Amino acid sequence: MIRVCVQTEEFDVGQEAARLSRVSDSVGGMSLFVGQVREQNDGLESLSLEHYPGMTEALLTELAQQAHARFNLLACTVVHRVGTLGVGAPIVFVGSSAPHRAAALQATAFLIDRLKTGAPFWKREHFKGGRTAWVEAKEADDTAAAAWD
Amino acid sequence: MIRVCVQTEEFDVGQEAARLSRVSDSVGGMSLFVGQVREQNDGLESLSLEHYPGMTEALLTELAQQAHARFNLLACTVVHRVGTLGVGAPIVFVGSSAPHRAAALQATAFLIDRLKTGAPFWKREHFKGGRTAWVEAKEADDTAAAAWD
Amino acid sequence: MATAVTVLYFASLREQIGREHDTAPVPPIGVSVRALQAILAEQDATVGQVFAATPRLRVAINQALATFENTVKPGDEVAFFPPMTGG
Amino acid sequence: MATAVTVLYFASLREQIGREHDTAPVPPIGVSVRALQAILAEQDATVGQVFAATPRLRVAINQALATFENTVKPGDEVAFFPPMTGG
Repeated sequence: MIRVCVQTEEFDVGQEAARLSRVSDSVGGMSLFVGQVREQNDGLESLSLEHYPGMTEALLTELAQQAHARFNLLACTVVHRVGTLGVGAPIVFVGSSAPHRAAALQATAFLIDRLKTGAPFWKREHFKGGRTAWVEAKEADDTAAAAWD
Repeated sequence: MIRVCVQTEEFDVGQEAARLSRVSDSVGGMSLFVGQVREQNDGLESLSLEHYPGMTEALLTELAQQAHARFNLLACTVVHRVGTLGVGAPIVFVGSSAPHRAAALQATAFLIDRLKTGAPFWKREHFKGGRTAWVEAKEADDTAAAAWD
Repeated sequence: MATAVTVLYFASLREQIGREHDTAPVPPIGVSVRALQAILAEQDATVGQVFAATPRLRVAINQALATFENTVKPGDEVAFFPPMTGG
Repeated sequence: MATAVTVLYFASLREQIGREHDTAPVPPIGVSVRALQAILAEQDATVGQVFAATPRLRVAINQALATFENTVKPGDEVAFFPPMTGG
């Protein structure tokens, strides 16, 4: 089972977990990741997230299918929010379920590492006082994504 | 923040996630793992989980403290159920939150790998027809735990 | 029959160029993405400047990641954007 | 003043021995876990047989994992169990 959503609304971690859990009696482990807007004494107030409608869903689905096949998953889910998100707001949910824990843990790490640089989302930071800045792509993220090649 | 529970009741993944998320504005990533009772065409009906009261809580707390320090976590949670758990029932919840995703992902993998062989829980399988068997310790679990040395 | 491609700009490109899309005429046989960039820069010098000022510019053709050597034909949707920063 | 240790059995050990705990007298100076095992086996041959039949037997003293060379003193709580299978 593959579930991919791009949405402005907040997702429900409990509900997403329940979906991944109930997909089969063979589920032994479920690994979930949630990314959220972080403030590090830099006066960040919010992020605005822009994406490329259509292409985003297609690439996330492809990514989820890759994870499903590579790690023999029973289910995987990717939910990514767009729009304006305040500090502390959840941005992305990734989850995998598999018979054994190692596959689930690895699949979720793979999905979030690949999603960061491989799906058409762009973040803009809004700081106190009105300053804004596009988030720069990080080399560390490219390295993390490439480590799964 | 460290939270350790040993309980018979089911845990609420959404609530546990919310606790880990809200601990600080510096949380950028949160990694969660749920283990559940798996049936693999072997006629398993339930597991009964026995533990060593007192020692379990102490070892889980020590393990959580190790993860907190080693991965610079903002919070981590371990909830482990005991008693009789049917197929599909959640057994264990592990979660970590950190400023960045890599630390959270690694900490959660560390916690579940170490917990499997390092905390005094014992599982007994109950099959259709009344047969029961103690779950044997797996060498792969020792290897996974030792990989974090 | 289409004689042009639709061009989309995202994120900092959209902002610097000041609009979300352009159209550009291309021959039926198609042109490379690089040639399309030249056509767009001739239509509007700002576009050329923004392309030049964007390190690691990315391109997608019909919503699939592409290279600057790939061919673009009339009717295609071509998107330009900076490196992606999701998650 | 205590003159004995409390011994706990868990999981397959508890089941095979048929009870959850024993007590065993030890001298004030203490004895090794190995010596305690011998004392327990003398009290009840079944205990000795179960110890012998349990590969990778584990021991904890006062709720902390220990080795069979560690010393056990009167008043201590000593637990024997098979490898742990949590998670």
